[in-house]
Order: sequence, then structure tokens, then C-alpha cells
Amino acid sequence: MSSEKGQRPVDQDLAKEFGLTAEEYGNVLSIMGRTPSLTELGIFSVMWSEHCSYKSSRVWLKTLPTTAPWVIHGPGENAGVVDIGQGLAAIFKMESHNHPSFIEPYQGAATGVGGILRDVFTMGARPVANLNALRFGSPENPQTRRIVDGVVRGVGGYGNCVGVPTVGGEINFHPSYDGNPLVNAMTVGIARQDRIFLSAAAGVGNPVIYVGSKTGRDGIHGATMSSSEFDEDALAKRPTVQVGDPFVEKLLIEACLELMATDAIVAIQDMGAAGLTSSSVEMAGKGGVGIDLDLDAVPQRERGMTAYEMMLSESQERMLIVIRPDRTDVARAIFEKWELDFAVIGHLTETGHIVVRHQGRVEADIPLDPLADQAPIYRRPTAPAPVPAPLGPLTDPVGIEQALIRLIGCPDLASRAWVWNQYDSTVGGQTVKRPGGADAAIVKIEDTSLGLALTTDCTPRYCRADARLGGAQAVAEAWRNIVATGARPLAVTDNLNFGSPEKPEVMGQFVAAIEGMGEACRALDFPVVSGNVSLYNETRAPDGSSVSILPTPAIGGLGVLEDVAKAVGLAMPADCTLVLVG
Amino acid sequence: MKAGIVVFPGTNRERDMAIALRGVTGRAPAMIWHRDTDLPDLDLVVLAGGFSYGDYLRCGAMAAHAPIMAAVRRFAEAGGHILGVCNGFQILTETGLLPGALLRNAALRFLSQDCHLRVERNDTPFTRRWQVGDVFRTPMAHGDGNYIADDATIHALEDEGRVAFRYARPDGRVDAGDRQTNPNGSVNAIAGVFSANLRICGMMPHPEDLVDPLMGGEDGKPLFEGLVEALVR
Amino acid sequence: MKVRVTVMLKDGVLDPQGKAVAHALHVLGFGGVGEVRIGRVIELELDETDPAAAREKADAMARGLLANLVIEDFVTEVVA
Amino acid sequence: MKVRVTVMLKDGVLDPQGKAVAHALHVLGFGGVGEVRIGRVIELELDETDPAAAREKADAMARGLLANLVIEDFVTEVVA
Ligand SMILES: Nc1ncnc2c1ncn2[C@@H]1O[C@H](COP(=O)(O)OP(=O)(O)O)[C@@H](O)[C@H]1O
Repeated sequence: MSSEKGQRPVDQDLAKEFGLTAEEYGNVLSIMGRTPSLTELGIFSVMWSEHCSYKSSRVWLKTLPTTAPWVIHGPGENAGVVDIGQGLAAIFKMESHNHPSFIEPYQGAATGVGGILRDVFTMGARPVANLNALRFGSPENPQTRRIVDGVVRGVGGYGNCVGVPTVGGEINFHPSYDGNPLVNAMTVGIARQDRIFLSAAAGVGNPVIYVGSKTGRDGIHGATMSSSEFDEDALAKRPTVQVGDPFVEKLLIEACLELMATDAIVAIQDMGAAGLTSSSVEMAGKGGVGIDLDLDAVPQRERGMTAYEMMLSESQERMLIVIRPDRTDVARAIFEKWELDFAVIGHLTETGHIVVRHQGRVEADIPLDPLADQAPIYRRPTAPAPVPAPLGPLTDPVGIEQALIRLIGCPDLASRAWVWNQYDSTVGGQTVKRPGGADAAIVKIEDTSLGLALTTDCTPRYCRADARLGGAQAVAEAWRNIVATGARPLAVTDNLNFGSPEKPEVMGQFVAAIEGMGEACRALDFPVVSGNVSLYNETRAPDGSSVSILPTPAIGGLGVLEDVAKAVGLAMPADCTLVLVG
Repeated sequence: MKAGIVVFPGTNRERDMAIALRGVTGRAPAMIWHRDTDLPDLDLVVLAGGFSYGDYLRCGAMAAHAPIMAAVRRFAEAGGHILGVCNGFQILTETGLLPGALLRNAALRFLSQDCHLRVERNDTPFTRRWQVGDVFRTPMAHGDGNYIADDATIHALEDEGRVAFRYARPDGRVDAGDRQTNPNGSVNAIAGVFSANLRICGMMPHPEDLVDPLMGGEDGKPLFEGLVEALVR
Repeated sequence: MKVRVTVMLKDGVLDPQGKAVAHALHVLGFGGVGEVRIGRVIELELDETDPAAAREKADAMARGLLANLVIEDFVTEVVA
Repeated sequence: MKVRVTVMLKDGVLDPQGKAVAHALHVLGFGGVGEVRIGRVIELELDETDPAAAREKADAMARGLLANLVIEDFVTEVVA
């Protein structure tokens, strides 16, 4: 791909293909004071993509409540961190992998699980539970079966192999997801509060090390693609699909946790979207230092990779670590023990620039501050979304028995056992309430009396009827599901899945949903500590128009039980009385 | 009883197994690294569940060749006791320490659910805490648990009483053709087998995940209690 | 007529299985092993007597079901 | 030298995957499909120049790791 592009001059046309607007490209030119190289253009385009920069959502996300006495780290780190007592912290986040799951359902879902796991263990937590919130098209659509099958296998295939129990989730069906399923994966991990690892780089001269799998030409431009509308064109342009390797991820978890038990790490970050680019830019940027990378040292899976390709590759199961120089050998020994790649690929500098060298040439030299500070922020126009017509009176009274049978049989309410029976929910030996066992899954914290209550919730039809109430309702439902188990709700993560932000009515839904969520979170003292935004979830209708998905602000809730033995489930003992409250 | 758990790259139920063993022995089992070439002084070697080497190629195939397995084989030849659960069972068949092989589940899907096992004999260290015909509940979680062997091997196993456990209904009835009770399609509903000397036992389900009422029951505990009773020195 | 469809991952797509097997062969003491790629073969007994027609049918099956063209390539051949 | 090892379940061993594929092909409207068997192919890049030596090496790898002779048969062939 780059060999063709390499021959093309970098100009506004190319910038447009990379997803930058004319104005954004103008800013690139003024920051650089010259025409950027291809690699530099690639770095700007991914850092300023919707996916990495949150340019359409940032102003609204800021309105969410994010603090409470028990919040240790809110949004801004790889995952949210809350105090659960006894010196321990729960670290959790939810993330989407919607577009990749449409292209290749198995690998899309699998790598989604892999990505969110890395966000959590990169902070020092051992992952103890996975959840997943899935939305598929109409069951009548012939594509739906294939996508459901691939996604469910992919979630299980990855989670089962890494040995993290999948303990809960939710599934809905609606035609608006026909060409755009939603795959939102959530991971929860546990760490000691005094052993939490952050991503801000520090210490000029400190080595930057690369660990995990080798870099290939996987998913180049995935980040910019996940921020653009999805259509036939995108299918044709698709990058090499990323294939997940859960076996390597398992080794990476063990190796990182082993290294984290030493004092070697200064900062650590997983390579997620736009791998090497976003991890190095963010780590150096947050730490206010510069970073020099030598791409010749990057472990490579394929021959002849260019700087552009290496910087934008989304190969999975890789991490970037800033390390104390005198601990490099300790670290190397640990990664060799786990049979993972390990390479020193650069060091921190005082230049405030990211400098990328390859085969004796400087392929990129970008000042980090303006790259971050001048990232676009949009306050896009909003308009009220059309309110669906009221449902009208019941015209076909079928009698209560038939109604019940229909309800139980409908795709949105039918048993999900066929799904959760493909997920290993007991590995780890700490699962107190498995899927279907309680309103929220309950996982015991090993060697303590503590338990976590975990749930994901959202009712997209409510959000379409009234995005504000729908957003509030999703939060309230997560809170109720946690309370119903006897746990104390602590905090939420979210995954805001919406259509194109360039449609004012979609932006209207987005803003209203956030307002509703914010209100509910404030009222319940249930702050948002991490999350993810997925926009441009659109499919092409037969008439050529673009249809947005139902607004889907998925909420992942977490609560704590001081005494996990007191957790309450759904099973009704024979000799009990039924009471209705509320 | 001194127990040790072998850890391969990709093993992921070693912690569950350690908890179960600690519960009955009162002390933590030794964790043994796949690259070691010797075993410490042990009464029981456990091959735990998981996805050794990702279960790539065939489940257990690559682990069967790990350096530690030569030591495990010597341990077996010297009459040592070995328990292989799930991936551990697959590894034992791949090394030839137990007969047969485990194919993809009949429904071609990973199955994570509770099943019921019927105890086929109780004069072994693994089963002495049960009565013959007892049924206990246990979780299972695997994609390749469909036990198969050639006819001669199956006959030999049956004739010599080397079937340890069979998938059964809660009332003890076995129906190999019924997917409800024999979910992975195993020949004769075989869920676990013994070696000829009855000192090696491999099984697919996970008794180690049901040893605590908090996790839903203690149905798997007799296996570990029996081992302690039999192997205590 | 028997047709064999061989399905392999496309060049450039990560092959975790192949990687792990290459490593294992090395550990087992087999030297001189370079790249290892793992694929699937599907042998189909087809009700056809004309080899060209049989291959065409197998090609259609490969495109429709047997291969995942997003990440895999396939080859068909008549074997008997 | 490139060698291909093809591993198939032995005759007589039930192949549930093959059965499922046969069924799926039928549902997709492909008629005239008899038995379907599914196997694995492993392509090895070997550091050998002599085809006979390369095959011998691959045979040893197949016996040692690539095939489980309890349930599987294998064939090796030099492909390049
Ligand atoms: N994708 C999934 N993965 C795992 N478990 C799931 C999934 N979808 C639903 N479940 C589980 O199925 C049960 C019922 O789901 P749902 O009907 O959404 O619950 P509720 O309405 O009580 O929140 C819950 O235990 C939930 O965790």
C-alpha cells in the first residue's frame, strides 16, 4: 500500500484520502512549516482521527461526572480505577470493535476482547472478568446469522484461551444494525492500589522497549477507517484484517504482571489503534518529553516494511514500555522466559518532538505539543431527533398467555444460554454468579471476602424514543442490577455508539444521551471513570441513503460487596414469599 | 500429600487447581515450569486445564513435547500418581500416557456448562470418596472433549474397568446418544479414563471449579479429599 | 469425482498456529525450519464426471462457504 | 525447499466437521455432494536442497508432532 502511496506527493488530496479536512491539513502545514512526509501525514491523520482525538465528542464528554472519593483514576488513563477497599483497586473499561466485526466477525470480535484486556492489564491489573454488549441486525436478515455466529465465537475464542472468565453481557437485535453490528467488550481487573501503572513517560534518556508480537502490515489505517462511514467502498479499501493471537496475549499478561512486580517500569501503554504511533505520542506527550524511535529495531514479521507501515500497523498483542535503564536486563529475561519479542526501540529525549528513524533516514520529526493541543475539536450542530410515532392502542389482544409466550420467544428476551454456554465463565475459580445467575455477575476477589458485581445495560429503543431518558435509564438499570445483588454501586464505564456526528439529529441524540447519563450518574453518585466513543455507525439502505443505528450508549457498571457470601441471585427458593417493591 | 502443578505457556486453570489442592492439603502445591527437566519430590502431579500453546495444531500436542514431560513420564513409569484435567487430559493422551484422543465437540462449539458425571469404580485414589454409581455435578469448559479411541482400545478400557467417569443424567442414567447428557459426543459417554495401573486419571470436566459452596457447590471436592487420603505419607 | 480445496491464510495475515508450530519444531530439535503456515483441506466427493465442471462447482463452494475470502485464499484440484 | 504435510483423520474416524460442512453445503443449495472430509495442511519452509531429504525430514516432523497417529494419517509432498 505504501509503495504506491510512497510515490505520490503529499498534498491536500492525499490528506483528504487519509481523512483530514482541508482545514485540518492547513493546520498540519502550519505546525510543520513544511510539507509533511508520508509518515508524518500518517501520524497526523491517525492522531486527529475521530477514534483517537474524540474531536466530535470531547466537549460533551467533559460534562459527565467523573469524580467521587473512591475514584482513583478517572477518564484519561488506559482504564478507570476505583478503590474497592482492603488496599485493592478495580480497573475497568469498555471498548468497541464495531467496524472490524462487520468485516470479519470472528477476528473483529476476538481482537476487540484482546484490545480491552490490554487496556486493563497495562495498568497493573490481573484481568478477572470480561463482559460483552452486542447488537445485531434483524434475525430475518440472512447476514445476521453469520455475523452473530462469528462474533460469539470470536468473543469466546479469545476470552476462553486467555483464561479470563466471560461473566455477562447483553444482546439486542434491530434492523438498524444490519450492516453495522456493535461489539462492545468490557474487562475488569484487580490491582493493588500501590501498584498501579500509568502511561506518562518520564526520565530523559530512559529506554523505550517494545514487547509482545512482531509487527506486520495488519490493519494499517484501522483507526481512520473506524471513524468513517461504512459502505461498499470501505469494504473494498479495507486494510489487512488483524488476526488475534490469544495465546500470545496470555503470555503477555503473565510477563507484564511479572515485570510489574519489580520496580523496572516507568510507564507502560498498550499499542491499540494506530499502534506505535498513538502509544509513543501519548506516552511522550503526557510526560512532556520527546521520544526518538529507531524502527530498524522493531521486531518485524514481514520483509521490506516502510516507516509509514510500521508506525500505522495495528498488529495485536504489543506493548510499549519506558523502563529504568539499569533494569533492562531484568525485563529482557522476563520476556525471554515467556518467549515474547523484546527490543529496545528508542529512548526519551528533551526535544519535545517525536523523531522516527529508519534505515539511516529521519522519517518523521513532529513537535508533540501542537500535535496534541491543536488536535481538532468540533462542536458540531445538533438538531432534535425525530420522535418516533407513539405505539398506538393494542389492536390484537391475544390473551395474557399467548402474549407471555410471544414475549419469552422474541429475540430480545429469549434465553441467551446458547451464547454464554460458549464462554468459559468459571475459569479462575472465582465466579460466584455466572451468566443468568443474578442481575449482575458476581466475581470473588481471590484471597479476600470481597466481590465485584458487574453488568452491562442499555435499551436502544428507549434511546431512540427519547435519548435523554434512554441515557439516564441505561445508567439507572446498571445501578439497579448491581443493587439487586446486594452490592454497592461504585462507578461506570461507557461505550457511546452512535451514527454519523455530521448528521445534526445524530449529534442531537448524542448530546441528549450524555445529558441523561450525566444526570443519572450525579443523582446516583455513580461517576463515569472510563469509556469509549464509536461514531459513524451507519449502513447503506437499499435506496442509497445512509441509516444511523439506534442510539446505543452502553453502560458497564461495577459495584462491590464487602462480603461476597451475601450476594443475592435470581433463583427463587421454594419456601419464599414474593414481594413487589418500587 | 505433596502435589505439583505443571504450568505450560497458555495453561490457565492452574490457579483454580491450586486453590482446590490447598483446600484439602492445607498447603500450596508446587508450581512446575514446563522447561524444567526434573520434578521435585511429589506424590501427585497435576496437569491443569487451559490452552497450552494456544491449543494450536491439536489440543495438548505441543505441550506433550515440553522438556518437563520426560520427567512426568519417568514419574509415571515409577508408579507415580497423575491427574490430568481438560487440557491436562488432552496432553496425557498426546503423550500416550493415556489411550485415545479428544476430538472437536460433536456440536463443533465450545461448551461451558455444568454436567453430571457417574463414578464407574471407587477403588482408586481418585474415586475412593464416592460409591460406584454416584453422580456429581461439575462444570465443563472445552471445545475438544469428544473422547475417541479405536474399537479394540474401547473394549479393553471397558473390560478392564478403566473408565473413570461417564457423562450421565442427574439420576445416573447414561445415554451416549443424547446430547443433553453426553454433550461433546464422547464414545460410550466417557468423561475420564484411568491408566492400566489406575494411577493416572484424565478427565475433561473441572471438579476443581466446584469445591466451594460460594461458587455453587462442593461436588468436586471428594476427588481431592480421596487423593489426600490415599497419598498421604 | 473427488475434489480437494486447500484454504490458506493470505500472505501478510498473521498465522498464530504456524508461528507456534515453527517454535515447537525448533524446541523439538528439528533445525532448519523457516516459515510454517497452517491451512485447511476439504475433500469433497462430488456427483460429477467432468473434471472442469467439478472444479467449477468446488470453486463456487469455496467462495460461498469453505474459505473466508477476507483473510484466506484457496486452490481447488481434482484428485480422483 | 517447501514441503506440504497433509493430515487427515483416519478412515473410519467420524469427522463431525466434515459432516457439518456437507450439511451446510446442502443448505446453501449445492447438490450432489457426497462425503466431505476435513484435514489440516502444514506448509514448511525447510533448509534443504534435496527433495528426498526434505521429505524425510517432514515425515519425521509429522510423526513427532504434526499428526496424531492414533486418529490421523498424513502425506508429505515437496511443493517447491
Ligand atoms: N453477550 C453476552 N455474553 C455473556 N452473557 C450474556 C450476554 N448477553 C446476555 N448475557 C447474560 O444473560 C443474562 C440475561 O441477559 P439480559 O436479558 O440482558 O439481562 P437483564 O435484562 O437482567 O439485564 C445476564 O446474566 C447476562 O449477563
